[in-house]
Amino acid sequence: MTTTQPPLSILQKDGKTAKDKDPNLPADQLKRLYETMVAARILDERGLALQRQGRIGFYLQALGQEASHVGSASTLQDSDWFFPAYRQPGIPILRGVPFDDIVNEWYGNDGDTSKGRQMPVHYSFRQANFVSVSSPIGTQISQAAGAGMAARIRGDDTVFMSYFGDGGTSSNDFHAGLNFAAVFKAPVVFVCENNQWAISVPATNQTKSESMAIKAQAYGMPGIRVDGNDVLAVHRVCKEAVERARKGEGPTLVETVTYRIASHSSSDDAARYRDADEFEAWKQRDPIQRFQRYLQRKKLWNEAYEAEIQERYKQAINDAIKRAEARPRPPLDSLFEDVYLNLTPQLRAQREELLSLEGPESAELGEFPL
Amino acid sequence: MTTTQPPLSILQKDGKTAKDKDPNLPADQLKRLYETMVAARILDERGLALQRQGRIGFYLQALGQEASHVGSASTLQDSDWFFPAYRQPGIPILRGVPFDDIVNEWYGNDGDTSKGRQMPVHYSFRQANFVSVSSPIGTQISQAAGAGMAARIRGDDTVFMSYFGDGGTSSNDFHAGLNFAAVFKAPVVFVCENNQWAISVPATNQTKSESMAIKAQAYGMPGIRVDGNDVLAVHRVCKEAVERARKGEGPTLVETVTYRIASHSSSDDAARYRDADEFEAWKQRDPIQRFQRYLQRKKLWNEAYEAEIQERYKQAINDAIKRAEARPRPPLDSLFEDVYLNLTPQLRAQREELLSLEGPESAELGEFPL
Amino acid sequence: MATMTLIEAVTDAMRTEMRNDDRVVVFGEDVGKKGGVFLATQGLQEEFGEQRCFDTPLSECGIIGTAVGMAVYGIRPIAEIQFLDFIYPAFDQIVSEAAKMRYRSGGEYTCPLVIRSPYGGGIRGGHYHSQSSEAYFCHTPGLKVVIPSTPADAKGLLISSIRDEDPVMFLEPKRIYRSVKGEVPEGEHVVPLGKGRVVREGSDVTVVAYGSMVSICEQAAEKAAEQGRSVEIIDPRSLVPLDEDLILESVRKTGRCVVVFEAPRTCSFGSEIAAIVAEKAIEHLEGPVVRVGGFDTPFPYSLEHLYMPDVRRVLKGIEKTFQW
Amino acid sequence: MATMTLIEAVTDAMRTEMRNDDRVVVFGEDVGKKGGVFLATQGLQEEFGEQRCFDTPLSECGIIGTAVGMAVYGIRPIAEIQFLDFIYPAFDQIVSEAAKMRYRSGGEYTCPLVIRSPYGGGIRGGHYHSQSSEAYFCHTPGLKVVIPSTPADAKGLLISSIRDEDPVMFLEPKRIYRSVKGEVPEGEHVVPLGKGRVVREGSDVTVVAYGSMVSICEQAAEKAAEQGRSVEIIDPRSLVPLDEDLILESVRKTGRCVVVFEAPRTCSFGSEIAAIVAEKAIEHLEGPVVRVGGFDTPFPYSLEHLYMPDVRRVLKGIEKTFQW
Ligand SMILES: Cc1ncc(C[n+]2csc(CCOP(=O)(O)OP(=O)(O)O)c2C)c(N)n1
Ligand SMILES: Cc1ncc(C[n+]2csc(CCOP(=O)(O)OP(=O)(O)O)c2C)c(N)n1
Ligand SMILES: [Mg+2]
Ligand SMILES: [Mg+2]
Repeated sequence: MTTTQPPLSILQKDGKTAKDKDPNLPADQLKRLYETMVAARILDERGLALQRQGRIGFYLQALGQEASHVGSASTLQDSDWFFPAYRQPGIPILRGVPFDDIVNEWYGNDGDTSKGRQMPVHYSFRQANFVSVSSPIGTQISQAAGAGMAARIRGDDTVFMSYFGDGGTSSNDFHAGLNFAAVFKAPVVFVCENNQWAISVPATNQTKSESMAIKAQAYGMPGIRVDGNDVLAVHRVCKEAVERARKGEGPTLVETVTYRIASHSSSDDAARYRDADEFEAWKQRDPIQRFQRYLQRKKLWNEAYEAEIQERYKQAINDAIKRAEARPRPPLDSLFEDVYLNLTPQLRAQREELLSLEGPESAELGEFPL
Repeated sequence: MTTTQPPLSILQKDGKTAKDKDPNLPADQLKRLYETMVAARILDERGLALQRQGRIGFYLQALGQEASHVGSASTLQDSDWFFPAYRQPGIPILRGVPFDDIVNEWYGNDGDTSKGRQMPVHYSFRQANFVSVSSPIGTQISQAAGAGMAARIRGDDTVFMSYFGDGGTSSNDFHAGLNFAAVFKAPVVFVCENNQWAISVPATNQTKSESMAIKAQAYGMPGIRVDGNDVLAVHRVCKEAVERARKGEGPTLVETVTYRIASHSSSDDAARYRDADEFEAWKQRDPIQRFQRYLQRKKLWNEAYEAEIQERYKQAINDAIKRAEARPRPPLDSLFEDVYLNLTPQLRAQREELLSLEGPESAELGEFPL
Repeated sequence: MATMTLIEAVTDAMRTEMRNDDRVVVFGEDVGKKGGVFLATQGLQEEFGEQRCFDTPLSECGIIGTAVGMAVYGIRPIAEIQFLDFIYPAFDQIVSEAAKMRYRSGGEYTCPLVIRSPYGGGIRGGHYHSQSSEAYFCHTPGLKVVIPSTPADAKGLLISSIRDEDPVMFLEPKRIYRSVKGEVPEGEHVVPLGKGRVVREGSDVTVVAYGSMVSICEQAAEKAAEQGRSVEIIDPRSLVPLDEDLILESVRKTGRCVVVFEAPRTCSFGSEIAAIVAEKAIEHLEGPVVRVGGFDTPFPYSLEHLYMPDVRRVLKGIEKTFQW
Repeated sequence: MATMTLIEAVTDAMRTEMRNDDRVVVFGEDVGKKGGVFLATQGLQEEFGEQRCFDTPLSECGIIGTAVGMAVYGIRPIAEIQFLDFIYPAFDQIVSEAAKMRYRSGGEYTCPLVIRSPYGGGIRGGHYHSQSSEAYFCHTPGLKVVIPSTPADAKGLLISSIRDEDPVMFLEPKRIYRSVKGEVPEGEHVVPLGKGRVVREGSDVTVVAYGSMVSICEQAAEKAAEQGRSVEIIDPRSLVPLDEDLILESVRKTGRCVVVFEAPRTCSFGSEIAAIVAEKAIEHLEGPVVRVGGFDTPFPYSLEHLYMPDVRRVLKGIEKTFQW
């Protein structure tokens, strides 16, 4: 267990790899990782821009954390499941979720897979085994443990990956989830994306433990620290953890050490509470640039390729946005669907009450401040 | 930190001490420890007997765990505070709480300091800084952290000791309480009495961590394992932890490794789920007998002394029981007191409603099954 | 048909469904070898093995958090919470997750699970082993809330709850776990959720009661009959969804309504019944709608028998509806 | 007097009491340097230092658990919960500990603390940043529940809450944090808990409303006046303890009652008002008691404006009370 040692790195700043550490992944896999990270960043740029233009209500970026979630998620099979948080936009992209589905969610329109029930970036993609994101921090952690227990009971060899931040380690569900997973040997990889901040609270005030990974010892499971801006290192560590899980050897806690380059969300201004030097230092460690230099050395990257993928994703996302904007809100009576499988008599009556109202609907309401 | 090493012991089976480890406490202090442990055991015997005779509704013993709580609690000053669980009967005795106060609580009579509001052994002794015991497991842990934070804010040098079991380490409040205590350097000693069982669940199924003490690493605080049936070892470890806390060096987690000799409570029958061998082995390590042999070597114990203290405590407890049985229930309108400092209009009306009822009160209700 | 206690009927329902559907698993604190502190799960681990009936660490948060994950993944968890008083560490998972999973995901993910828990007073359990907090769950859209008052209903409603596609709070009146006995059909026996039961017909006043209060109200109705009052008793059986029509029909017939429950009064299920009646049947009322409940205090120990509604208090409540 | 927004009045109250009483401390997630996500604690850390206004780890359980310990020990914690939707990890500490400390210890230990939290919809916060769960707390004996609707009340009620000897849930209608402005007395300003406010006098129908619903009801009352209906609006301000007399007096006068609130309907505070009226003023009623609330669904995002009661729905509710 490398819980308190410096996190494992493979990629150096110049794109070389630490001695003997190059995993030599196949070219198409390397390009898939790269393109997914690039696409995630473009998506994030467009998302924030739309929010700034007042076209969507809220946005939350994963800027600087692309290697952390793309590197880890890419170690799963399609039949494996995610219990994600809200800062892993690369996962649906990796799983081939159409940009329309992603963007429709931002607009909460009638094409939204979750029917306009949640704020932007709280996705649900059943086809991708990407379980509905919820706002309360940490709740997905014990759920992942439970899903893992269920798979064991059924004899399935599904592996589950759950994401949360440094702040999430303080949640009730972190404690319960890791404990249950260890006691019941659930096939789960817990990925703690330690981006150093929980809104305005630095990780050093979140806990006095030597690392997040060391917390694994409280549950008797392996805990591993890895450079979260190094997609190859993340990939390697998670691959091993996934294999262990699939072999029935139980859960692992992986801490990806990274940094939240963006403000917490479109409602936040990190400049109010964050040191510019720290921020600048981390900007130098950009995970996409680092990986790009590696690919360039491998002759898998050049400027033309970059231009091509930039154009491809921008086009695809912009087209999706155009289509999303043209769609209406979900229909009025969808308000009463999905509370239960079937409408109760009470809900039926309440629906009638709403449908029978005359006169104009109230105007749009306020702004979201967080 | 001795988190996973064998727990620290001082007292050997024969009453000798491990080389150079005898703390050579003053004779009166040794006797006070011993007498408190003996008194606690007598109290527990009487408590269970009364329950079996149907004279009180419920009881819960600390049999075999006397060294753990008496050894630890005795390291505090009178101005220090306890956030206890329900298995530390020696603490009120140590603090000089009259047996009447203890026994009145069992009866929930009009002499009960908590006015008959709680089941037996859920004491509240303000004079002893012994905070009201609640049933929900673990809640006292984060409260102790908060009280410690408050003392720091006020500049008081109070130290706080919080008790909980092996089961309690799985609670939300364990996680939150230890984390907050470490982050805010609260002067708290967390005593985990690992008696190997949480009702019918063995500690080995409670968590897969190597020990309870190692969980301290998740919070960046010292975690220490100690032989919980060795009053001198417990005393020494806790004394150091208390000193650290008082000096402003923050909290400690102490794991006292002990055994629940009794069934969980008067409603439980441990024979249904517990191995007789394990139980017999632990009976051999009785903390009172071990300490007795030590005292005997020191010429501080003989049979006459034993007879005297046995008699003294039995008498005192029996007298208290006699007095408690003669007391009536708390008055009817006490039902509405202490919800708030003052009665609300609603409560005043509800009290009137109850007082105005005619006819006989309903008969006594059922039995408590747990 | 066999004669069973209410708790035996609960066990029987779980056994039946575990035989029927191998996705059904049962877990919680002490439910395995010990068979639960009330012995509701006795024999299940023996019959179905440790994979399908198992003990958990002491964490309600973990019990329900993992149950939600299991349900989302596709098995059918029955989670036992040892006493309803101890459910609060799991409250977030219940109200924020289980209750909202279907809605927030637009129906993509669902959460069919059953949370079984003994609730209510009358066993000298004091402050923390006696509470009736059904109202918290009734106030949470997305949850169903079911409370049986007879062994046959316990079995039939629990089987329906296990088969339900949504999360169900199945609250068991522990006071009558063993004191109420009755005939229970063997094997398959289903009582649908959302259908109330007329416990006793009457014409002067409607009493709505559930759980352990039903038999108290039956006793009160006997006494009231002696005084010439004809009492109709309705047990809604599932509080959510509620058989409003059954209650309203009865109140329209009798013109009077009393609700009897153990919980504190403010924002209780008793308040809900009163509100429904005041909104939908007020023109038929010939007296005030009366709530006979616990008081707005925490649950006591020594004075439990005064806290809980008894025959005396039910009778007084009934009388009140005749004094306009 | 200064003109302030509601949130400025909240800050002002804390500042005033922190100056007054050095036992008062403020903490929660992001309340320090950032000044809170809504900026309610802005300036407090600067003025009072990191000992008295500080950030916590991300654990509501820890925030309230430590607050209970602080209050028991003798200081006066004000704990901010970032959104009321996120309070549930702390639910156990609130309902099992804070609410019951005085009672269960026979008055030996008390728990005077304030839990401040923004609640309610209207800011496009969707599912998890909009809920109104006051009923859970109203149903919990031992807690007081306070909701202001004007800046002056926000200050005066918050100061009373901080000085109160019992735990107070102080719920702030975030939708009107900045949209409502008003005169607020400087320095010491106390509005007692348990006293409602007549927002507008009227003779035909009583509307009970609190928080952000008050101004909606005022708009509706204007419209109703145009149609010849004279509406009396009552803001209870503290839901527990409740100024029942003020409401009952009004209903006895008008003979009609509507309650307006944002929460789901079942077992809501609206149900409670209806139940009180149905129990104590039924002989004065000339129409049904009508609840205009949220629906019994989780809170939506895109259709928020339909979920929340608006002028249209309040007017319709008022009309209903005239149709017997
Ligand atoms: C239970 C809960 N409390 C508070 C919040 C408000 N909140 C949203 S994000 C956040 C910080 C999360 O930090 P971290 O876990 O490190 O994740 P990151 O945002 O850095 O990815 C907070 C406090 C919440 N969503 N849920
Ligand atoms: C939150 C909560 N869940 C369940 C219970 C029921 N219960 C009472 S004691 C106990 C076991 C406690 O075990 P442990 O913490 O090891 O303490 P011990 O009894 O061994 O001293 C349980 C499950 C409870 N009191 N509180
Ligand atoms: Mg973070
Ligand atoms: Mg134990």
